[in-house]
Amino acid sequence: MSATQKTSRTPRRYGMVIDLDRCTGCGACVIACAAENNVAPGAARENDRNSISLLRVFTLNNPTAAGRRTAFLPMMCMQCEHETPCVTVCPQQAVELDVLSGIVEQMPQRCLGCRYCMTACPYHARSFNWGDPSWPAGMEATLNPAVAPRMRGVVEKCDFCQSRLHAAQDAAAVNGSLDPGIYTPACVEACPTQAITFGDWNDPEGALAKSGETFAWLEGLGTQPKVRYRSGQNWLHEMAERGGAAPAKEERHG
Amino acid sequence: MADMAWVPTTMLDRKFVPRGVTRCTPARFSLWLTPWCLLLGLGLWAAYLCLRDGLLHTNMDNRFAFGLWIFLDLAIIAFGGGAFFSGVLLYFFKLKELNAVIRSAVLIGFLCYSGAVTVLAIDVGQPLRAWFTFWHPNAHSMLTEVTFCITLYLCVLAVEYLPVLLRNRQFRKIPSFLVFEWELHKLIPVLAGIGAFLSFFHQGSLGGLYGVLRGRPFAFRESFGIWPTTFFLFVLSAMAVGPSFLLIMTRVAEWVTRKRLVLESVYVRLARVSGWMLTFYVLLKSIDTMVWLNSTSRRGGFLPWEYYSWEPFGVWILFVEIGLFGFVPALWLMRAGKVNTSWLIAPALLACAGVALNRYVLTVQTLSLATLPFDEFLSYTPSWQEVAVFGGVVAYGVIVYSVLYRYTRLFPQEQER
Amino acid sequence: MFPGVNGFHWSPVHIIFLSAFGLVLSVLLVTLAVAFFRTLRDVRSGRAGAIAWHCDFEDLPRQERLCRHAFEGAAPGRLCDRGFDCRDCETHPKFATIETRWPVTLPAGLEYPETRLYHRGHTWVEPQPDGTALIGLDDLGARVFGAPEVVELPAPGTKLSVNGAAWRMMRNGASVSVRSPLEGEVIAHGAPGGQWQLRVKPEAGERAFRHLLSGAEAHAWVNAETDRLMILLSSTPTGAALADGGALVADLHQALPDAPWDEVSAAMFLNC
Amino acid sequence: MAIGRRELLGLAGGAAVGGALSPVPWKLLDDSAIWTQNWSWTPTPVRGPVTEKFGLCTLCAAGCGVKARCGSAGVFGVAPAAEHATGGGALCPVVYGAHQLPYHPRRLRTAIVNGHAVETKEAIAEVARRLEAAGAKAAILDERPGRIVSALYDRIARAKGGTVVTLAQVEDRSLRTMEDLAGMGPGTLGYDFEHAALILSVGAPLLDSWGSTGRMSRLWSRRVETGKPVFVHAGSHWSRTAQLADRALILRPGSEAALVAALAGKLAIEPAAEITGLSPASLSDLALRLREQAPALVVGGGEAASSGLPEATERMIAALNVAIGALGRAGGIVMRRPLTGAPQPPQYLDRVPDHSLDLLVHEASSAGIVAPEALLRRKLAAKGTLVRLSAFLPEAFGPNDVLIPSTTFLEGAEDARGARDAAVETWSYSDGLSSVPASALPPAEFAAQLAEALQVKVESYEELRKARAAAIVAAKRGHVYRHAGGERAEATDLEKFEAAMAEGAVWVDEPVEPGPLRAKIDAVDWSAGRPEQPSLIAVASSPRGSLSVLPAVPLASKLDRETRLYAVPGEVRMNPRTARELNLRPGDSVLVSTPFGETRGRVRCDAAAIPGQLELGACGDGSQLVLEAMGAAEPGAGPTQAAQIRRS
Repeated sequence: MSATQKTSRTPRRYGMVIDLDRCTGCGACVIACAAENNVAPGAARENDRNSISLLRVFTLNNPTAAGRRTAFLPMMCMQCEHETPCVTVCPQQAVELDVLSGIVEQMPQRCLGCRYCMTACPYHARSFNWGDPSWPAGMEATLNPAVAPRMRGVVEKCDFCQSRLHAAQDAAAVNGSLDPGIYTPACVEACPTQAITFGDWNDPEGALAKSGETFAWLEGLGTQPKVRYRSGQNWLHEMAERGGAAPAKEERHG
Repeated sequence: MADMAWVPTTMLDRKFVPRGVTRCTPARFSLWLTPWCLLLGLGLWAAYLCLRDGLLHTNMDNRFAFGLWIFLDLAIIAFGGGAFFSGVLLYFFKLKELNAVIRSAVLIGFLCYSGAVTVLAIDVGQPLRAWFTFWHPNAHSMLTEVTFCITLYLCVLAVEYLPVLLRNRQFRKIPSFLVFEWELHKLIPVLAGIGAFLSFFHQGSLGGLYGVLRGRPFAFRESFGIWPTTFFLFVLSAMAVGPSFLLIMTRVAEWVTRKRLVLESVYVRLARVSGWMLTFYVLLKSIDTMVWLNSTSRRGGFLPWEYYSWEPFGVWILFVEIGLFGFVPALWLMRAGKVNTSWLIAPALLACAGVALNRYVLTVQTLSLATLPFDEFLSYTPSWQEVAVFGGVVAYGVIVYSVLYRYTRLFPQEQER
Repeated sequence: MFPGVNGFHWSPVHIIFLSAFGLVLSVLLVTLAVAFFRTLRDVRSGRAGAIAWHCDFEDLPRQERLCRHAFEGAAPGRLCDRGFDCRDCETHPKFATIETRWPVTLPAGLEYPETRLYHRGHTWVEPQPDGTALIGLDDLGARVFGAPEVVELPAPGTKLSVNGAAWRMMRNGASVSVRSPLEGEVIAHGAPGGQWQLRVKPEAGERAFRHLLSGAEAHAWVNAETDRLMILLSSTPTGAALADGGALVADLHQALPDAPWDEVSAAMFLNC
Repeated sequence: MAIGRRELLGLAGGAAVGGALSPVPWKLLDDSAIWTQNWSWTPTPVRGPVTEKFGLCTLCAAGCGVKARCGSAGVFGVAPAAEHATGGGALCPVVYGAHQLPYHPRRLRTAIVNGHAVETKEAIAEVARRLEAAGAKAAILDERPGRIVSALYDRIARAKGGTVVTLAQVEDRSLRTMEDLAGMGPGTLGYDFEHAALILSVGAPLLDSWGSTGRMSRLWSRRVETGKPVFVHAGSHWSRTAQLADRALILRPGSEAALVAALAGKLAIEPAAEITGLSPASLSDLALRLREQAPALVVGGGEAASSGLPEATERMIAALNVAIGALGRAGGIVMRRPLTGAPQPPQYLDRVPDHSLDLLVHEASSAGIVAPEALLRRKLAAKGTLVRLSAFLPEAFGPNDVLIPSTTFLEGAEDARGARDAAVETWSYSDGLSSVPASALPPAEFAAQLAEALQVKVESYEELRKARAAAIVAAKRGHVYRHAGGERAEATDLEKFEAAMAEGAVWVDEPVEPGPLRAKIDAVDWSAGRPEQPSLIAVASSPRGSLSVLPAVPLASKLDRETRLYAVPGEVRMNPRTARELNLRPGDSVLVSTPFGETRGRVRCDAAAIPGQLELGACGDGSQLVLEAMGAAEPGAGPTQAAQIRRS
């Protein structure tokens, strides 16, 4: 790609606003994400800590008695903008922040599996392929042809369905444009209650700009995540403002 | 038949044993090595499993991405720091007593570093791509700095140890070997110099590894220039604990071999150096802790004492690290020469424990603590494969050290008791 | 990092970083290269022997590095730090003036004629009127090694240096390199099995023989050496046979075939 | 020039330096990165052109439209059909991984009779023989009545004197009771949630595993935007609906009847509060709101993984709806017209006398509905035959069973008549997007072959489908919605109708103008017993669409084991405090027993669980025992069961 082409493409800062009041925690995004990105079905040994989850939904419990008891929090890579923790630590440039899309790109073919980026990520949004991915016999036929399955020993994470971005770029290129515009990641498409809004933070007229008051988790760390949240529930705002976990007394020994 | 088999071995063995020292019989030596060889075999098997199937043999997971291996790597590299620091003291500060332990120090350094690198090669998911770091270096990453420094320093240590090997009775029969050794030895200060440079940067960048973790407020520290405070604290603590570790290892070697390997004055010197450095380190560490608790952490939105509200990581761990394993051994070691020398191993052990605890806290506690407010505290128990691989590396160290002790003069002052 | 590598871009940080490590790597390589070329130079210029002795001397056990003045009592326990080369030693003349503190008798049966000068490697030197010197094994040395099966003498014309290798002897698997007592040129070989082994034209100068032992001093040294031999032999299972205080047999090697002769001879002839 | 060693060395050195300055070695080294990526055991997807096709989800009766992404190797992804009239761009979580079901390791590839693999033809002949022999003691269990193939089953059963039965689904139970009270036929009433202001669910998981996902999701989204309708949930445990509802009332297990009676004014507030464990204030407040916040309606029916509320409670709920005026009102329970040309809905299997059947044909093709094994077995006489048309090997099968391999998700022709709860009927069909495996029989093919073997003369599937289409067009009712563009057309021309339907359109009936309906509620017995208070209750949870006799969608592990959104099959989830009280530690093997059965699992502590409750995963393998323990086979056993737990 030549320099002139680079400058002529509008830099975008793709991001999301997730409405926590709309999320019912059904998990459609989780499965759609796994299917889109060729994540293998969980082997017998896999649990919430050693499986590949590019997108997870956490169950949040309201610590105050008033109001709704539970909220569900979908979390993927937050695509941090500022001093992106994982980008700076990767010893071999396998993680990079794409200036044209604002997406933190993960290059599994260059990753040596040191997992430093995983310890650096405050959102635990990264997964490591602890073993070889495997599908039941014949199920390889259901693999998404646009996404290469990762091998064991490399780290992976959400990249806003980059294959879909590339498809959008290709489609735009057919029309003589360099601007892929807004495309739809798998989780956004799958959400039955449209809790996830995907857009471009650079676009003042876009859906994100109109999303009203939003907040992010761990804002105090100053990483400027591009995935932000919205909720009318106060306890969620309070929880998000509180950094680190102050355990309830009874849970400390868990 | 048994005798027939033993005689040539015995004769071959004697041909390599340096003159002027006594060594146990080959049979006894084999007996000593046997358990270590078994442990090494177990470690190799576990390593093979990890390389064959991937790291699913470990109990590490996405949240506990670093485990036993990284913690022990950090600890043994800190202990191996004695090699570079002794070199600096000997060749630049002219502390001649250290001539008595410098060969042992260099060997221990080499074993610590090569062991750590071996474990790292198993610890990464794609060892075949380990060289990518040299190929696509991200100069901003502390790990790149660590990789470059450790690799180079391992070469330096190997070259530094080469003279000792070349002086073996059999090698020295080739005259040019001895001459090469002599010429190389004259240049040792250069090697000690670049060794110190590399060691400084990688001990530091190992500390920086955690200090730069903006996303882990428990580990994140203020920066001076491009390096966080942990960079400097790691360097200092390695300097402080290196001589202590050397002291312990020499005492252990004396105990195992039942010989007097160095003069008492060497112990006193090592202890004093360790004591002074430890005092300096612990003072700075205390200041750093105060700044972190009261400023850095708060700015990130984290109330510091919450870190210590999870069992078993209470505030006691902070006091143990800085007080019991910090100030106590520091003061004790500084008084070396005035206190019984044979007890100096106790404060040296405390000092080593303190630095190991520091590495443990930064690795394990950092990962255990949740960053997200709703997240849970984690625990992790290493799998047998992890323990075995590490045991294998320890066995490798013991075996190589024993063999080289037997066949080269590790301690010039070695005497029978 | 280089052309053809995807996605790599240079930045000042990279240049500084890689330069720093490139520099360190080159220092390491240059150091190795320097040592290598110096070695070549030393070997070619014939300094290899002297350097090898220097290294060997450093590695001699403590009890073998005693100063000559320690044997006669002038400086008990003093260690030599010049490789047994007293020619340029500043303290040697001072100690040489001190009276011997205790009388010395040579162990029974050993012959150390006053006409010869002795080297710490168990050779003697007998200066000849024609300005040459004869070199042979001293009595203790001859008794320890006995009759060698093979003797490899240097060709006439070979330059010897003090403490360098003079000749090699082999017997029954044990092999020693005899240290040269003198610096000079080999002129002739002695008869096989004869008294002397080499005739050497020593370098000129009054200090040419200063490092060699003579008279009572030599006797004191031989006493200590005999003791050392006893200790070396007694540390082996066969050692008890010697500790009878009697005269040494002419061929210890033959008398005690099971003793570790390789080690014992190496120790006696200052081999490492 | 003489070539010596020096020259050769020089040449080698020069070549090394020159080579290093060229890009070749660097490029080779860089490419080796790609070689380490391509390990033979990491599968490579087949590349090729990608097309999008519209298909029909058959995991439940709702028949949501799905957009399948097809590559050269087959369907590789499922997306919602954004404009679908019933799906409405919303699908259940497991649908997104359902395209992997055809490759499930438990896929049934051969017919099995009495434990032996046989040719499909032989199996059909055997079924025909036994069906003939059973006569009136034969039944066909049609899980999704109203399909075209349902008509075929009806013909076959009728010809041989047998019956067609169906399962009492969660959405169905309350409506059937209401229809009974109103003296209307089955399938003639539906819920009009879209116009309701307040919805009270009595144990019904409205926001999870209930109704059609599209409809409930849209309703939920609208509630977030406009605040309407208000969801009030009354139930005995913290279901996901209770967690999300505007207001959740946690009742003592089994006290639903008392709550309903109190709300209807048939039981004084004080005793009701005492029985239910609620505060009198909240009870009277709710009673008031039900009447003032009109239009309001009450939904019963219970959890999908349970057998629902007792019949008497359902009658009370129906009567309460009548009392608050919800029957026949917009925003209440409204009339709907049965689908043109569809046979009458069959009777419930649970009303068939126990051990009365010699043969039961269970049509379990691609369906995702709860059919508790124990219920099927109980209806069979000793040595009775259970015939299963299924795409998968069941967890267990008896010695007399006949298994016939069938189609699964997106395979073969299917049609759907819409969700039971809908206020209007819908109809859509698809010819299937994936090829049917050689050994598998689509339901229509199975029915045709069975009819042939029995020498019963029936029309073909295509003829019946055409006939129904013709009937719809002739009735001049409703509209046809196309998925692709979302446009809507009148259903007036048969040819256009069929063309649109073939491309994945859906026909939607027009709503009936609400009008007053009458129901006899005098006979309703309002006596509410005082339930015992168990110290420990068990509940079952499962993501919508996964609760079935089928094995779980492979990627469902992401929902239970890997994100913990649902209880993990084989695990007993409980609050850490409960675990401490029971003296249990995480990972302990335990045996949970209820009045209906027992199931094994391992303890998992989760602060999100409610103290005193044991959550059992009821999805995928091992779910049958959980369903049995939860009394899913016992009508009216209730959504929670008193439980006991001990280490095993």
